[in-house]
Amino acid sequence: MSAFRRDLMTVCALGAALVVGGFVGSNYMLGVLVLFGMTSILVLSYRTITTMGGWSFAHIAIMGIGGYSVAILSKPPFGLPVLVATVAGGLFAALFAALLSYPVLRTRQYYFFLSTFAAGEALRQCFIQFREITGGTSGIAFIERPEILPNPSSTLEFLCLVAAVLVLLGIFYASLDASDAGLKIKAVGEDEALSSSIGIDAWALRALAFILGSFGAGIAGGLFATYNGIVSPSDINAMLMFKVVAACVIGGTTRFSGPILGLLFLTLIEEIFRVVPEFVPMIWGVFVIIAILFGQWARGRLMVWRAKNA
Amino acid sequence: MQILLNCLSLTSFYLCFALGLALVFGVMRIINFAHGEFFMIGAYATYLCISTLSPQVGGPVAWAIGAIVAAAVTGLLGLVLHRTMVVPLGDKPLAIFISTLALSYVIQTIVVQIFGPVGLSIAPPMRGVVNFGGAILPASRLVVIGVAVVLAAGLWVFLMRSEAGRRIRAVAQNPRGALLQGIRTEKVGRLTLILGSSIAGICGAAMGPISQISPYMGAGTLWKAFIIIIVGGIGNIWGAVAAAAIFGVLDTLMSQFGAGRFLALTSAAVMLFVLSVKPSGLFGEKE
Amino acid sequence: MNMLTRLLIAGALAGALGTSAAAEDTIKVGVVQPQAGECAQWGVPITRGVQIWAEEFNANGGIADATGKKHKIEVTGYDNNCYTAGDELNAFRRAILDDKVSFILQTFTPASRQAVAEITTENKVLTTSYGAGYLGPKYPFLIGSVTGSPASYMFLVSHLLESRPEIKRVAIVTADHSFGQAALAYYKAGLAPYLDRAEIVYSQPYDPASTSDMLGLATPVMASNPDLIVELGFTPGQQALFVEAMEQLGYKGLYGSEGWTMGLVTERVPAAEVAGRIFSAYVVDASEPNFSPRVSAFYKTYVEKFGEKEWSALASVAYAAMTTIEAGIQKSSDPTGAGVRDALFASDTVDQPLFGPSRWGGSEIFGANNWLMTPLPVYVTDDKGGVKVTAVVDVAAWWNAHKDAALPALSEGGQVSAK
Amino acid sequence: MLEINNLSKIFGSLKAVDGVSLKLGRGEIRGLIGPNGSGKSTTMNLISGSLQPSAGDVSLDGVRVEGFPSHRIARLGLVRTFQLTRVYTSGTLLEAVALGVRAAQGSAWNPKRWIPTGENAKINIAAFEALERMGLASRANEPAGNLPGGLRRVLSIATALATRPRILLLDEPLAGLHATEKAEVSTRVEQLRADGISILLVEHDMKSVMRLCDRITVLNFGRVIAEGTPEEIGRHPEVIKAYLGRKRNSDA
Repeated sequence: MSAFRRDLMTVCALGAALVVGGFVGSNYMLGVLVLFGMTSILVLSYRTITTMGGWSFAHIAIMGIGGYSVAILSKPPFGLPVLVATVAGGLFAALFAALLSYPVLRTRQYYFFLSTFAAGEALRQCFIQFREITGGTSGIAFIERPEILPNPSSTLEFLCLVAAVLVLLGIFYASLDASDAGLKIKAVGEDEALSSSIGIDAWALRALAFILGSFGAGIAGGLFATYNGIVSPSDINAMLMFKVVAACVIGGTTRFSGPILGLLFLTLIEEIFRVVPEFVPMIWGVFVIIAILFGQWARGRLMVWRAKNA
Repeated sequence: MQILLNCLSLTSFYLCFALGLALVFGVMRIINFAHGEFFMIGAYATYLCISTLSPQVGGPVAWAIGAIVAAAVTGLLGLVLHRTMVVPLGDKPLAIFISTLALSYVIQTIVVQIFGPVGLSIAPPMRGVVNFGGAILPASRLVVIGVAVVLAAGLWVFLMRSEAGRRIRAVAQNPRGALLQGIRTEKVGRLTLILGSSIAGICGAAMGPISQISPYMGAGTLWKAFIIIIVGGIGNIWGAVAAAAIFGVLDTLMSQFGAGRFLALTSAAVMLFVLSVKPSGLFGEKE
Repeated sequence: MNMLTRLLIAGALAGALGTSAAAEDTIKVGVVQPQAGECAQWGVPITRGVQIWAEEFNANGGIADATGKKHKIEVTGYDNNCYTAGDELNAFRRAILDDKVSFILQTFTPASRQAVAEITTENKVLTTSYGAGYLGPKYPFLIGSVTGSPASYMFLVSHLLESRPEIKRVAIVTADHSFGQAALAYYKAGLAPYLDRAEIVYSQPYDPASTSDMLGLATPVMASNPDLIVELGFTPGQQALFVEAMEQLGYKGLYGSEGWTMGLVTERVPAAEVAGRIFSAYVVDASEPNFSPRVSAFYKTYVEKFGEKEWSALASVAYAAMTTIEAGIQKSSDPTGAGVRDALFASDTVDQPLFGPSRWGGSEIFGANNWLMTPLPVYVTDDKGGVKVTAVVDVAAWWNAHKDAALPALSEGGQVSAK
Repeated sequence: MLEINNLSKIFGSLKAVDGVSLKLGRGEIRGLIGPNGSGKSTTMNLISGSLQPSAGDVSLDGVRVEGFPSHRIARLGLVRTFQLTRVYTSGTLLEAVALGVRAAQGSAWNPKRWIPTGENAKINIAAFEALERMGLASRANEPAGNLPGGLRRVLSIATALATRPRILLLDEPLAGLHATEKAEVSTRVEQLRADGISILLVEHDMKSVMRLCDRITVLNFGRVIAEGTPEEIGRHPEVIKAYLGRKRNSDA
């Protein structure tokens, strides 16, 4: 149970840190914290997908589904309250992941990234081409903030909402991770052939992880849409995808604290180099390479150490 | 007739994008996300050679030197990539995929610092147009078609006939089996990566004059190359050639008959369809 | 990937955040444009244009407001990650909330302007652009300071139709992104009044990502054998490739676009062959010496500082856009966003430093007269690969005369937001 | 009770398995031997669902299962181990075997399984029993990552055992073990028979096979060339020919 409790601790600590930071920090700091909170939801939901061994490159496109659902459902003729629309956005994202899982989950390893990479691009093209529904390349603007907020335009209250959603989703993912299904998902991620030989339905569990992870991405997409007040195809950009993947790579995905620390590290670099934004991708790239090579070297070192005094 | 020539030239473009990647991917089952950047570096190498040498030696020769320099530079990069990333991360395709993805951003930023963000363009070394019964084929495109054909044929001969080629094919079919036969898979891997990277460089040199070269041109070409490899089939270089032809004809016809803006959508849709019907691609054999 | 890497991260966390202390009476101007990435080729020249504009004033102590007090101008560039609407808003938050800027120059695309409409109005930050794109009665602080895009496309194509009666068939080649969509609608609006004697023979947008095959793109355009081709969406290099492909296909007609980088075009097609055939109209092209001495002086400073290869017409466009703000600052006693806005809108005409007296307009399209309709110089190529002014279009007059024909085409293209 | 009727598998032109039939009774240990490349492992893969048969059928207590995916066959009580040992190494031995216990339970889609419930204790006890039966109880909480080869093989049997199978397919369980370990594992495998588990054993160590198995089926070039008790097989001319190549003139 200790792993489950550690993950819960990480999530609650992060939620509290966001809220406290919000009250203490400057106006601009608020903006950074809100962005960090929403991206953390994205990173946590992405980590859930990686536990089944699949590093999807369609995560940001699926997040777009959440954003567009909120944009469409919160306006006439549907007129749903924004929070309900956000949850609906998560469900639509999960539904799309279910549809996508048939072609994509049949592939392994290298093919998985390629096909999700292309599926994400296809989804982004759909947002551009189906102009009547999605407003084409100029997207849909003037999305309201959630009504339940006392005064919607205040960033601090939005930050508290993000922190609340983050903690809720964090608890859901932590319990999933420690549950029977979660352990099996990780088993499939570690050795699929062995898992199916002892009776675990590997395909179903990989699909489960992909769908539940995409649900979180949809919720994050909805929050991004209400925060920015606009959603457009250009929000689905490779840099954000790389940031999510880099956070999981640098931080490691065994526990929740890994991706969150990774994301914090990347955001810090982004802020420190705000004056020279063109260097940010390079510095991220360098640290990802170091993390992978260093991790590989460290793991080798660990293996030797374990063997020596096993 | 003009459409036919356009299909031919577009097929050769796509072949240029995908050939190097198909070779590396086919043999070593790894995806070099920085492949697009090698293509771009090839183009910039040619740009440098042409802008400095063409006054002395004239366009075509300067371009040829540029192509050779491009091949050498990208080949060297392939070697460095193999030594620093492929060897330590040999059996983990995910780690290589993400570290080459990171490498692509690093290379882009470096090239931007040297050449500036504004796209440059190479004065076409071969001017003029060749006429085929009313339809025209610009000389610089003829060069690309020529390079594509030479590379494909050369690769075919090299793989089928030469000793090193046979070793590469052995490793492609069954890495473990090849190891047992005493083939030093690491050396073959290095050769393949150098070959694949320099093919990308040469193609960059060939495509340079007919497209605007910018530090970010790699990403677009890479996306198309991925699609072609998936549709072409696993580990099958000739599958990639066939898929390049399929997309060459499809995309030309679509932009000819007014559906130009749906290109990206249809390419991705074709890829997803092929994946769900035959996961190993049209011509690939089951993994 | 495990404890060792995490220790490395914890060490780096110590890097503190530095925020710059804001000096008292300097005027802070933000430029929200892509500073990195693929679109930096547009964003960087625009930012430099505004910086040179500011340095001109700072060189002699700053810009004087109505009371004669001089203010230093501080220009900061903010990255909007290649015009991503979400990042545009974040850049605005950074500029307004943290750096307290009072003026911002942004792009004209509807998506980006709608994203920042609320925050600029709330904080009274005068946000201008080198075009209109999206304005509204509810957002008085969103203004368009020059004719610029996308309206300039309408006035360019209508000017060509009027001055060249022999044009019968027009091809519109635009990219399938938000710039391209706006341009397509304005080109069609410009042609609407002349559809009795001219027809649109090609108007298919192309996928901006797949421009590697320029000949594949040019062949269908040539098949519709147009007399005039108007374009928007090609990067400077792609423009040159497109002209080369069309010339190779035997096209003899005219070309029109917001701006051409003639250096690249003449590398591929002899200057004599395209002399007098390539038109451009975009606020002002500083490389042309005799339209306005101040602008050509700006061109010399830019080329001196950054080199001829880095020149882009967008720099002079940004410079011209800022001169409208300059007129406002000089006429107002309090150089804040609100003060300058009141000064600019004191009367319905403004004596624009570069273009002379111009009227506020745009209510038919945007529901508010927040767009300064400055006269539009039209350039054509000469036989030495340079450009020269052939005409100055009185934009306001044309609009009043033809707005009934043009408005339906604009609303059909989704560009009209007036209720 | 496992029943296989003329099972075959064709790879291109090669008939890897050609009409193999076999019946395995309750609690019986059946040996499956043959020279390398005789189709032993392919037959195992066909029975366990890793490979789809080209022809023939497999039935488990009368239920036709050929062509089923391996996880469904496993849930019906037929579990296999791999020639190249596969073991969960991320956690401790207990956690690895616990996955065997969890594997057969419930479907992934029912949300109740997404919450960490209290029955971990019950699962851990069952896992501990499986470890005890394979003599690994003493190492229960050690990391599975650094078990030596032989013990890893024993752990893989324990993991399979934890799913409480009715039929166990063991693919060369004794390979790589030294003498004492071989003896110990053989006795433990024999005890499994007492719990009514039938075992299909692929093994090259003739001495153990002869000692352990009730009956033996011999394969050569994908076909069954002999079946019978260990003694009969020992003297069977075809078997000797298959193993030693052609029969050496008159002696033996």
